[in-house]
Amino acid sequence: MIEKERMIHIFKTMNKIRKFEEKALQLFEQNKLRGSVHLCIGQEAIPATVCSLLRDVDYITSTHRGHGDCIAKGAELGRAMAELMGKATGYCKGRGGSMHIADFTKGNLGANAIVGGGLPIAVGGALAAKLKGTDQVAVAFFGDGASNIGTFHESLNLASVWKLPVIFVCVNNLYGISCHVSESTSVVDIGTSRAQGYNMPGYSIDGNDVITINDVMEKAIARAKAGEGPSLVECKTYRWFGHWTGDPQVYRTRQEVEDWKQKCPIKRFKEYLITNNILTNAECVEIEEDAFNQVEAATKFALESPEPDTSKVMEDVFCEN
Amino acid sequence: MIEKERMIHIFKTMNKIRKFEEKALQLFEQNKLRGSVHLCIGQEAIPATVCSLLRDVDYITSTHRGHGDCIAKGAELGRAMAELMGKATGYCKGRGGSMHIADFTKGNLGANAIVGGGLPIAVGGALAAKLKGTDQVAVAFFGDGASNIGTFHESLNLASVWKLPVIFVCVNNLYGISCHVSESTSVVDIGTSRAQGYNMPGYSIDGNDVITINDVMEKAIARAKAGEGPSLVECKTYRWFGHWTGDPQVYRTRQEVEDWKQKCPIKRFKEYLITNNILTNAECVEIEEDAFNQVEAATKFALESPEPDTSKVMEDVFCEN
Amino acid sequence: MSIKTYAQAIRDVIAEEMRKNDKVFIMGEDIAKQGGIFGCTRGLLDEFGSERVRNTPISEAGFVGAGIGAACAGMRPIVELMYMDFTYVSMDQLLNQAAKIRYMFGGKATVPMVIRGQQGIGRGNGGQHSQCVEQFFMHIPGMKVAMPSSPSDAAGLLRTAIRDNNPVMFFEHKALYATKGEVPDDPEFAIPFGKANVLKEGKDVTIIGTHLYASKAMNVAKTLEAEGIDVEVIDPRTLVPMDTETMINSVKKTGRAVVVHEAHRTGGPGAEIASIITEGAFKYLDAPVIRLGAKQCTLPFNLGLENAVVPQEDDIIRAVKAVLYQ
Amino acid sequence: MSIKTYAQAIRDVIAEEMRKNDKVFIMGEDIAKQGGIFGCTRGLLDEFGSERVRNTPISEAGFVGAGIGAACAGMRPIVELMYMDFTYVSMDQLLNQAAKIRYMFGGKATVPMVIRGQQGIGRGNGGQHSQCVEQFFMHIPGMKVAMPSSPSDAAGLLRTAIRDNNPVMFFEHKALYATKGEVPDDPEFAIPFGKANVLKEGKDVTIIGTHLYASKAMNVAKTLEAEGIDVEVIDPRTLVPMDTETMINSVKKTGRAVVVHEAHRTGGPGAEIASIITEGAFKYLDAPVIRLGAKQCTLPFNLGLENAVVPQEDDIIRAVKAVLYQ
Ligand SMILES: Cc1ncc(C[n+]2csc(CCOP(=O)(O)OP(=O)(O)O)c2C)c(N)n1
Ligand SMILES: Cc1ncc(C[n+]2csc(CCOP(=O)(O)OP(=O)(O)O)c2C)c(N)n1
Ligand SMILES: [Mg+2]
Ligand SMILES: [Mg+2]
Repeated sequence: MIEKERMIHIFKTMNKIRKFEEKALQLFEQNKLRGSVHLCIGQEAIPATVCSLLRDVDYITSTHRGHGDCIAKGAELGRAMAELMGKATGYCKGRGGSMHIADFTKGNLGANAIVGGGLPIAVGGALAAKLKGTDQVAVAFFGDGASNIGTFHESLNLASVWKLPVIFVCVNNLYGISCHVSESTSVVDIGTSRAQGYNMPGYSIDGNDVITINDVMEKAIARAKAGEGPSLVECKTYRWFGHWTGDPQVYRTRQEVEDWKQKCPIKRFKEYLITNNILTNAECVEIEEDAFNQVEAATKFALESPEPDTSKVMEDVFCEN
Repeated sequence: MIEKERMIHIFKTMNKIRKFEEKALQLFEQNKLRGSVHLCIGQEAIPATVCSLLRDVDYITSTHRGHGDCIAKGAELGRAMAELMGKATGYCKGRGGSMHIADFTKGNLGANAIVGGGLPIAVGGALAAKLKGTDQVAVAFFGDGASNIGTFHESLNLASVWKLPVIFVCVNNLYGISCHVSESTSVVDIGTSRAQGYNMPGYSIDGNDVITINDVMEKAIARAKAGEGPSLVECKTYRWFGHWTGDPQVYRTRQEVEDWKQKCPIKRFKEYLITNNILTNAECVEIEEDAFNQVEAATKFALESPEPDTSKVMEDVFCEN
Repeated sequence: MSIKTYAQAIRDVIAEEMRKNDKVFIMGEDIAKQGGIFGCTRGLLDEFGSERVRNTPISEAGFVGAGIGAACAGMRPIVELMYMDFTYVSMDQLLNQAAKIRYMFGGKATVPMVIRGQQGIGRGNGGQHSQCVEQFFMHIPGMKVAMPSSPSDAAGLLRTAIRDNNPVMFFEHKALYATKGEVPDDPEFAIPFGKANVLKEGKDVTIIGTHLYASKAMNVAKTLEAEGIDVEVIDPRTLVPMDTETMINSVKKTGRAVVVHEAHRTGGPGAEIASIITEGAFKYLDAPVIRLGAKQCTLPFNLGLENAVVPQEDDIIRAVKAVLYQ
Repeated sequence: MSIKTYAQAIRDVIAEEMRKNDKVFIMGEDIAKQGGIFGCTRGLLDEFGSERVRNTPISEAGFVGAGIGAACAGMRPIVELMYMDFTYVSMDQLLNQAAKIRYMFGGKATVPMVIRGQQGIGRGNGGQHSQCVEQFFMHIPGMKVAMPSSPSDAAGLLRTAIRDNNPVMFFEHKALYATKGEVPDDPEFAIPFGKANVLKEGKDVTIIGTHLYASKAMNVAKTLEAEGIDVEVIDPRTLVPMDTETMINSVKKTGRAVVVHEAHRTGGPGAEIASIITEGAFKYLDAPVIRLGAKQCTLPFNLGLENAVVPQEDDIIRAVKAVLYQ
């Protein structure tokens, strides 16, 4: 069950992510961003809902498509946008870019440009929690494509035999770049089918529905905190834009994209909030506008931020002890 | 169903493996072998039965515990023993040793000292068969411990989405070195449980019973040849000796070992053969003696073989085109 | 001769070799309908179909291994790694399997396989998508290593790679894909491995540059010509086998050398090349060989930082002057 | 001082550090009841229990990654790789994750983790279980690299490694485990990283030897003493950071150097060290530095072949004479 407060928080987060991504796309098209920018528009319900259940002490690991995860886990929009621009004020001082935002103070152990690279690290976060005897949990976000790489298997098995407090959240947006999940993945329901190989609960759910995600995640987190071990939660969703900005998208039809846009998770949750008298339409619009304004301010901060000092490029390779 | 001929062949193979392994142990204890020697005594039913269903054109990949697999796939005992001794006449000219016997002419794509290393290679053999349009099949042998490494997952998924003619044979002997399968592996029945993550048939069967192994393998091979894709076959068995010669075996009781010795696959199959009037006791004894003699001859050959010529140590790194 | 980009040159050779030899096939991520994210397999799916142009799941160890197995079983796979950084997730299959099979199994097996893909900086891909990793394959024996620096070299070396019966690591560079150049139309055009390309003869100093740095070395040579410095420029083309003779003889003539690459400087290919030159031409050397390579930090995302980490033409000029006037 | 084997020295330091700091824990294959297949964790399970002494499934990428995550989350994991050859199955977690996290994420994160395990020849383990792989971690920045050559160094360097806030690759050598030597009893005994060990002073020639080759260099020095050749022997102890100063100064004095290691010669640590010496002491060098390392073939199983592939003491002696009399 989601308390009203948290519902509103989730809705705010979804809007922040959406506006952030829209801005990132615009900046990329204006040549103000370089590199690979992977947008998660259409998938916002997942990070927003999952992270609404986490505290700063809980861990996440994220992916190349990680803006939503890091915003949901509490990143400041300005420093995140600055990182996308490679500015000195960015989370990584401009060294990481879009694919590498981390903020350990908020429990974000980092986005990862290596598909599957983050799963074992999340397992390690959960292992630390177990060793320290805390009630921290860890969440590994990853894609449908990532469910086929070795670290997926090793991480789920390890977490299961060690009964670690980690939840594996598979964001199944039907594609890994151009490759449809049916071409790459031997099962239709990654969550329910693959969990059986690891003796853990598995779920394959609608990833555009905040309520469903929340219900399942509450169970998974309770299980983790009770010391019963990990869960695998597959959230089915869709990315509206190309794999990255500039993707010709030869692998799918416009119609398919349009159909999924009808299932917009934000619109859907907004309707839910209004129908259930949690927010009025006006309040929703205000939240949307506020999100837009926050992103505008963040962008201004980022644009005005200095470039990193090249003379410091060799700093931080090692830390002094 | 096993034809009489093949039954006898399987029994002969099991005995050859047993005698070969007993000899290898003895030679190791006499310091005539060095390196890591991993015996498969107690597990003979699996390679003998599986390979009795394969032709020379069919492929296998094997493991560090690979003597049984290579003998069952048609290796000459003399050249195999010579390789264990590092002799010039060995399968690898003494460069490979116990863990690296291969014979492409017999479809043996090689033993592998890297746990899980052989699975993708077997998948590749099956891929070649598919591309060439032949009815060849490939078998990957691997252990329970290996079922937890990334290449297991990647190989099964790949073979499944590509519907490749490969059978994954998991030799579950309850331990990976000192680590009991329950400590390393999140499921009890690797075959039936893990197959569900790959949309392929999975079996967890008695690996000490020739008849059961044969029945399941016949199905799996038929499926492979019909273009329907891979299967996962877990054969439960036990290794009687330590992980390697010299293993103190602190991780298990004598009683456990004794109990499993009662389930000796050779004794069991011998009883079956006699009960079903396929062979007389005298004929069985003759086969056992013949196996012994073959191994003795092989050992003599190996002992009398020359050491490799050190001046040729740089040959064969690359082939001339 | 046709004018082609580096990417087109690669594409065309793959297509030609696939036409000629039905044992050749290609697999990798997004190489089918998408034609590869850098376009190196564009159109191949239509011509050759989905059996011979195979999209793989994201499982590099699995499909590199499948390439090895297929090669052992008589095929000639070309395996595309989208970024050569992904060698790290498939390193065991590359260095413990592909590289060792022939030798370790006694010299009978052949593994005719090409692993190709791009590496390097230039697109703001950050630390995990910008590395140059050829050194690993120089150091551990068993694979050949090709480093084409132009469209023509890409074509000629790739044809040799596909026809080679050994596993070949074929390194493309992301910043070269769009460069154009003349490529011979001869469908048998092949450049032998182990023969360096002397891009320019000169008598004062030798610059050895790989990949991107072959053309940068040429630029530097042109700049220095104006100052009266006569530079010899050598592109080794393949690092395994390596044409040590051409490099040593060049330095015997010039007495001075600069080696430059994009891989990290410490323990990089330059250390090997500098050592070979020093061993082979010690008495002729008027100054120690200078090595240039990326600084010992992870490659950063920001463009300015990226440029600060890898050698620039100015750095090469400074190095040349240092070996000349010290 | 106590007499200990190299393996005992390692075991004792792990135990002592685990006693002192409850953030330190250890995981790896067969390290619990079995005590590690080389005995380096014997008894730890009994003393520290199965939470802090964890047997892992066979999934190196998974548990190396779990070490990284635990380190990011405030623990100080020691991860045992049974054979350092298994870095190949965990290379991405090592080089793309552990090595890059601190720098790439902007310098705030720390990854205090030790990856330890043994490498090298000597037990007939064949090509996939005998490799020396330190070069990879020298070349790609972000991890420190320790190479203890004696029980005392094992103890002193391991304590430094465990207390270091950076990821450390700690290379043991299988052929050293049984060697005995004096180890200080001081529970704070630690050897700083980046300071080479001058094992013997000499004026005629410098031998730089790592791991097994530190003691082999000492043997050679003794042999040559009888012939009136005064050898200086240096063990770099750590390759990252590397004490270039001590090596360069030594060669400025002797004018001649031989570098020897077990890793493959081509592109090996010796290429880097030889280059550093040549750059730093060029004018003092009377002969080019000679590098010795394993030949460029997979390490063979047969003992005679194994010995033919890696440098023998005779090879070192020949190299010394070559640098002296050429
Ligand atoms: C090990 C590895 N292989 C390949 C890639 C290239 N790559 C980047 S994203 C991607 C697709 C990932 O698909 P999925 O996991 O479904 O995530 P999505 O992009 O759909 O969010 C690929 C193949 C990579 N980054 N890492
Ligand atoms: C990648 C890798 N990790 C660890 C090892 C060390 N090792 C060799 S055999 C073995 C146990 C294998 O267990 P299993 O797969 O069950 O095979 P079994 O020995 O029981 O036949 C281990 C851990 C290895 N060779 N390769
Ligand atoms: Mg996806
Ligand atoms: Mg086992």
